[in-house]
Amino acid sequence: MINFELIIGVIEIVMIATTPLVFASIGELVTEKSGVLNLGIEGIMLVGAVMAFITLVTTGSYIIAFGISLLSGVLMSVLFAFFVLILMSNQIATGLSLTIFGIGLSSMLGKEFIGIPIEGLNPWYLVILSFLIVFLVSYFLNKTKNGLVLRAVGESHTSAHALGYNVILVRFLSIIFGGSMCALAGFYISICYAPMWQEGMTAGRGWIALAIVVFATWKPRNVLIGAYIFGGVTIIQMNLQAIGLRLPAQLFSMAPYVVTLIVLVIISSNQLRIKLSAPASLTIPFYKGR
Amino acid sequence: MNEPILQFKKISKSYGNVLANNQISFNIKKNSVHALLGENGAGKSTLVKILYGLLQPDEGEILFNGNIFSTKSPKESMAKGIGMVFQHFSLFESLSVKENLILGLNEEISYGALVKDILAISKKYGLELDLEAPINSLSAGEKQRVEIVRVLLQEPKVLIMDEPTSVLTLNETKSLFNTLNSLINDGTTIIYITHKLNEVIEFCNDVTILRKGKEIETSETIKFDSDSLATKMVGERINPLHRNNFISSDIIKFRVKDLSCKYNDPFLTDLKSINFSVSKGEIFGIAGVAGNGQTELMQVLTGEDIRVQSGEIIFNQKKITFSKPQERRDMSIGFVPEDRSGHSAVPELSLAENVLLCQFANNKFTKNGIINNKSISKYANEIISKFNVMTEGDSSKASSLSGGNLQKFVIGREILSKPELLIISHPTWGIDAGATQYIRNELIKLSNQGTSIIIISQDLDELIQLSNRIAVIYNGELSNSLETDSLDIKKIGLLMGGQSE
Amino acid sequence: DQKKVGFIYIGPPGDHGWTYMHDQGRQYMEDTLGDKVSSTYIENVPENADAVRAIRKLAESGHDLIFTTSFNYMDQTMEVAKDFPDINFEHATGYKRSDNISTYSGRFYEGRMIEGHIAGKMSKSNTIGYIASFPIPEVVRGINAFYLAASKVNPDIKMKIIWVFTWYDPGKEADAANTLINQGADIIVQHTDTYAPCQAAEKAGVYAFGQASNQESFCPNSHLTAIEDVWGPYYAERAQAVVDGSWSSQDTWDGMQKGMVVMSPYNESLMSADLIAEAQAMEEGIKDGSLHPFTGPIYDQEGKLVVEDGDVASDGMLLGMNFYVQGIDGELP
Amino acid sequence: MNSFIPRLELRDQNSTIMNFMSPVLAIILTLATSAIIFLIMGFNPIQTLYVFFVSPISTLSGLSELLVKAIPLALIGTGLAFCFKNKIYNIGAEGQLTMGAIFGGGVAIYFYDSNAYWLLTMILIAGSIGGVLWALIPAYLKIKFNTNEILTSLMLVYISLYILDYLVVGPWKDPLGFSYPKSRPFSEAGRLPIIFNGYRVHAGLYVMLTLVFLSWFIFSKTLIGFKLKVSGHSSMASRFAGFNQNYLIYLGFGVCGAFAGLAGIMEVSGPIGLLYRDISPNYGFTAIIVAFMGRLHPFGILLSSLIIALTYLGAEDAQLFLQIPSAVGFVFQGLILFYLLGSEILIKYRLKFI
Ligand SMILES: Nc1ncnc2c1ncn2[C@@H]1O[C@H](COP(=O)(O)OP(=O)(O)OP(=O)(O)O)[C@@H](O)[C@H]1O
Ligand SMILES: Nc1ncnc2c1ncn2[C@@H]1O[C@H](COP(=O)(O)OP(=O)(O)OP(=O)(O)O)[C@@H](O)[C@H]1O
Ligand SMILES: [Mg+2]
Ligand SMILES: [Mg+2]
Repeated sequence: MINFELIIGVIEIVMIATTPLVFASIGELVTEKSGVLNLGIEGIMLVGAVMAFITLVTTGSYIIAFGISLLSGVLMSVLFAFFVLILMSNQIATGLSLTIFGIGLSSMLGKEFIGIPIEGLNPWYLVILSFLIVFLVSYFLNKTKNGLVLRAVGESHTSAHALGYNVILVRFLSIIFGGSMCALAGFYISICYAPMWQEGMTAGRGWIALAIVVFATWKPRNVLIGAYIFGGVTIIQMNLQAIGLRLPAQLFSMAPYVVTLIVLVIISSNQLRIKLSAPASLTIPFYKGR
Repeated sequence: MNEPILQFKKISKSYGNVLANNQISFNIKKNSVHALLGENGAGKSTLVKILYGLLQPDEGEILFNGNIFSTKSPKESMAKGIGMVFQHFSLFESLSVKENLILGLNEEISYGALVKDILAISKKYGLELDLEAPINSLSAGEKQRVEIVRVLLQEPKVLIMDEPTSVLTLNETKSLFNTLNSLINDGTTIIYITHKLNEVIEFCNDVTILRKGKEIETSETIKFDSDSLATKMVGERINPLHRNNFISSDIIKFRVKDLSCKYNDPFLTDLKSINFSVSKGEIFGIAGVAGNGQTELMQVLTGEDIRVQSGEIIFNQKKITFSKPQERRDMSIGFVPEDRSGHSAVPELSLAENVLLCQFANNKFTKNGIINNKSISKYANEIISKFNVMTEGDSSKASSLSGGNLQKFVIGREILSKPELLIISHPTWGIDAGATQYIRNELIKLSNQGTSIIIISQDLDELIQLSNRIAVIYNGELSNSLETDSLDIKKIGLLMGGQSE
Repeated sequence: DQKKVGFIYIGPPGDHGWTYMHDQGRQYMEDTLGDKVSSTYIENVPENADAVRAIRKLAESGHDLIFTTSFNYMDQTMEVAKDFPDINFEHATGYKRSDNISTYSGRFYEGRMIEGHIAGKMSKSNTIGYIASFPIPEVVRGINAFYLAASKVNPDIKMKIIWVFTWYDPGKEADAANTLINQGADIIVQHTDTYAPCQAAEKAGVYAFGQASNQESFCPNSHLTAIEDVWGPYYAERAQAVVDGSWSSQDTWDGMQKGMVVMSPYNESLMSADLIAEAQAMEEGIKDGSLHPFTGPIYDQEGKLVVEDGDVASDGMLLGMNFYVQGIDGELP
Repeated sequence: MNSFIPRLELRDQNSTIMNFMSPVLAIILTLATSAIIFLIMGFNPIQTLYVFFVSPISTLSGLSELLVKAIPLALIGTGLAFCFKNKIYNIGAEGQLTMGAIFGGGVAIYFYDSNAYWLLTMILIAGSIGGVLWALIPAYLKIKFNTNEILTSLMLVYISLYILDYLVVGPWKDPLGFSYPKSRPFSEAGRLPIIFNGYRVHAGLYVMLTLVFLSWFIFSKTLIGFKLKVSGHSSMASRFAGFNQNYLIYLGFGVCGAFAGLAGIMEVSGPIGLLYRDISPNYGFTAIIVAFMGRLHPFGILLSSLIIALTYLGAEDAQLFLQIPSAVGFVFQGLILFYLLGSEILIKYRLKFI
């Protein structure tokens, strides 16, 4: 029953299903590393998805769709950044509001584009890109000066400011990077994964990305592990169902969440480790005059 | 050597309606150590922050080597040769020493080159560092070393040091001075901010005295002695201090017996079989170099952290080893931990609300869990008036007070309740001479009324001035106590250095 | 005077699935009745206390006939209808009625029978992948009807069923389709709302059936046919009844005979002419009553006879169907 | 980047004027922006704004609907304040709500044929207990293992939804319900009574108002409220004062869980009357925004819950009367939230134009 081809097939499906999670969580990781928690992932993903779709339908160009989708992610994150960095509004509430706004905006924009058939883009380009980005982010954060500055800003914005680093700018850029990655996840979903536009089609993947970042203890390479566990559990349970194994369905559906919960407990019990990996100034606003 | 490297010309800066710097003008000579002396809030930090580019002046200009020097950011200043070591460390706790150093550099530098530079600096100035250690595993002195190396890597022409010794131990202070001396030999100019008069006299060439935002005088330090400097600084003479009239009695109020605590934490010092006792009306001093278990001891004594392995704490013949802070307060024990911002007081809350942090049995601040706002406000106002706290009123936020005034408030809060025992850590840490003297007088008054006091402090002068007996803590062990009257300073020094008899 | 007809939608009218078809029905009604009616709708109404508010809002703003188009609006419809005895309500797929509430639904399982027949004939791997949403009678009925027909023409047929526990998650639906295909399914059947599964089938080069509406444009090379929910004539009829003043509470469960369930055009480039003819013949049989998807003997998984030989399943049994018929692997969640 | 933006300067004391003025400003800005958007979309802005803001509450029934929607939001928002004031970011109120519905609903289903006068009380108590128990899980994990409560509480939301799903599909399925995933209807004695006949606003309003008022009292007048505030500002100070940190965390989560659980069971035993999958339109998440918009002050929360509720109602009216798609309602809601959150800055800071 278990044969090589089948396993390869499962792995392929897992990779295709997991890639949007990788994009969204690597973006969120960078944002969080700079000390900002963005709960608007879902909203940005949706806007990224719809803009990609609209552009593809109107121009027929994947490249332009890709660019416009990224741009829409940038714009959404600039909005978020303006509120949390300049107006210092609460990050949790602002992020949730951004999600609501994104849900509304994407359905408004996409109204006329539901049910238009398109030629999907081969997902493997982006699957590869997702690995590339994770390794680049990992390299950037751990091996470059700017990456160090980003981590320093997330660790202590006051110290970073005192050393002459532009905290707001660093956070601004990190939020934008996070936003673009979310938009990219959206692009992937509406152009590669399930080539179509449907309202709310990201179906909660943004929230899972949030869990993955913690699961990964804010380490880029662990994002891959976390994302693949999340993506994997769903696909594996589908495979078991299809084989005809009797499964308590709800139990299986909640399994990834329970797993994250357990992983969270395990990694957090090592206090030193969480201390050294969690950005110390996460969600704390920075005011220059202080 | 006499030409000025820096000239401040009528620098003014205000925060809202507070004039922090008022037309300040003076020169700093090249290759000198120039002291900035002044009470809390005199405007010292503001002035150097302007020089360092963190703040922009409202008026005036600065000349650097005769040219107009204007800077928009610390980065720019650093590039132009101004370096600064902050009063409060600006290090990144979870990052390694190496990463912290890289962050201090303007330009990209290869790791190899960096290590070479660091080694060169370490060797030259006696500043040794473990590059891979995370900052949160370092002592205060080591952290400051990182700060200094970080600035030195930029080869500054002018080095600003804002109250560098306030967190250092004696030894660390000594080695800092050695470092600074070799920097002077290499042609650096140092701006040195402090409250400590002896440091000014022993170490600085020139001094500028600031008072309430104004420059009072700039001249060579040889012209001053401690008394005259203090007079200039506060504008009035400080009364010499008399110790309390404690006469050794047998009424033991408080006793710590064989107290040991084990933490299994690399960042904490285990306490090893600590013994001491305090009589009624006595002031007992605990001296020692920072990081030898003072914080841990304080936490056990206050009940904030009661991970006691063995031994006991007895107050009025009752075991309180595992009592909670509130239970101890109910027995009339008061505490003042060393950190006033965020520990003994909440900066964001009003003074009246801060009163509520410490409820003693006789306070009646609450009834059935409901707060009596009148009584806390009354109590706050009483502290403000009795302890000369400079503030707009009991509804001001604690953060709006200067360090010294907040310390007066925090100590007044305990004293006013007339505790039978007061445990106080670093009562005058980082505050100006006037407030220091005031607080010390209040402590003596309190002990004269029969309160026993335990003072944990790194300031040996302070302990000698106040305590009846002194013991030294070293690596979690407490020495036998010594009568202050017949004190052998050398012996204390040896004990603090870990050399027991 | 013009009658106002209101609709409550569970999703957006553009979803090309369930809500889309109701909205098509609404437009058909408007087109057919012209000036006699006007219509409005509220979309994306969640199936909770909010639904009551939305339905009430329609009632209070002068609507004469209100269609609530999702099962879980049932109690909410009851609640509002009680307070507005002069307004007529129509609740889709439910079973609670009153003087001013009718219920209506389609016998979509009739279409599943035809799909099952086609699949049984066309599958080469003898493996069918079935993507199911939630284990409710409607879905279970479809699975059983499909399997009975498929196994009848192909006793070796195997069904692999994945319950995705969502009506609507294109990504997950595509994953399920790909998983089934990977496990050897060469025909994908779906009982979820988006056309992601049929797109996945198209990409993998296997066959698929559309859902709720004709989805051929999204997967021209794999779309065999689809079961279409056609509400228009029913909506027009009921609205006309209100105009005439002849509306009364009733229970409607119509199928192919009344045109409420319609098969999309069979894909001639994929299916043989014979097979298409067979399917069309089955449609005729269903319409004239000679063919019933649940004709005995039918056994459940334990081997218990649930429909006697020669009998057809009662509507009561169909409405509450909560078992797999014999031959289906796996257990109903 | 900062040069074209006015500079912000910290105020010494929070501005009391701005406390009132900033929401007003936010609303004016929202009105202005949305008027422009509507104009662009081709709608008459005045009429549209009227439909969004006035027409939904121009009738008694509209007002009643506003309250029905605001009850759970205000209740959960207030509960969340017990966590947020202590800087404990419980974002899992939705799960606590669900558990409340499950526990309370369980009692109601067990006594489905009872008409005992105590039934409703039992149901409400069971609901709050369910919420409390669910909320204590992240509290326990945080205290015991130092686990980030933002994530644990969020994970627990999904888990609770699947539990509810399991119950209504399985053991609690209505035996007379044709296998549909929903429970038996609660008995009359298990339903929250309606306050005015013909309107949906139910006795939960009294519960909510009482608890909001009580919370205000706790926050502003009692030692417990003070402890939460101190703890939120500085855990060191809280330890110095002898406040038990862990107790405060449990308390915050417990109260929030109780309030959310109560909101859940009141929703179920009030307007809904039985258990099934989608009992809440994300009240637990929306209440987070409500709590912050209300500046964690119970009365502020009450007010912001009404504003948010109004945006839902307005969005429906706009669909109905102007055929504006529901998405526009969401966009609009997002705008209001942004403006309200953004304008808060004027309380702590003053704008300085340079
Ligand atoms: N961020 C600020 N906002 C408003 N006023 C300030 C601020 N910082 C300083 N001030 C005011 O400026 C004056 C000078 O402050 P500064 O920090 O320069 O004093 P200092 O001499 O360094 O005091 P200390 O010895 O306590 O460090 C103070 O009286 C204070 O009122
Ligand atoms: N945000 C602020 N608003 C108003 N005044 C301030 C503010 N921050 C600081 N100050 C004032 O600045 C002065 C010095 O501030 P600083 O923070 O250097 O004091 P400190 O370091 O606590 O005092 P010390 O030097 O005794 O440790 C104080 O007098 C204080 O009143
Ligand atoms: Mg100072
Ligand atoms: Mg200073």
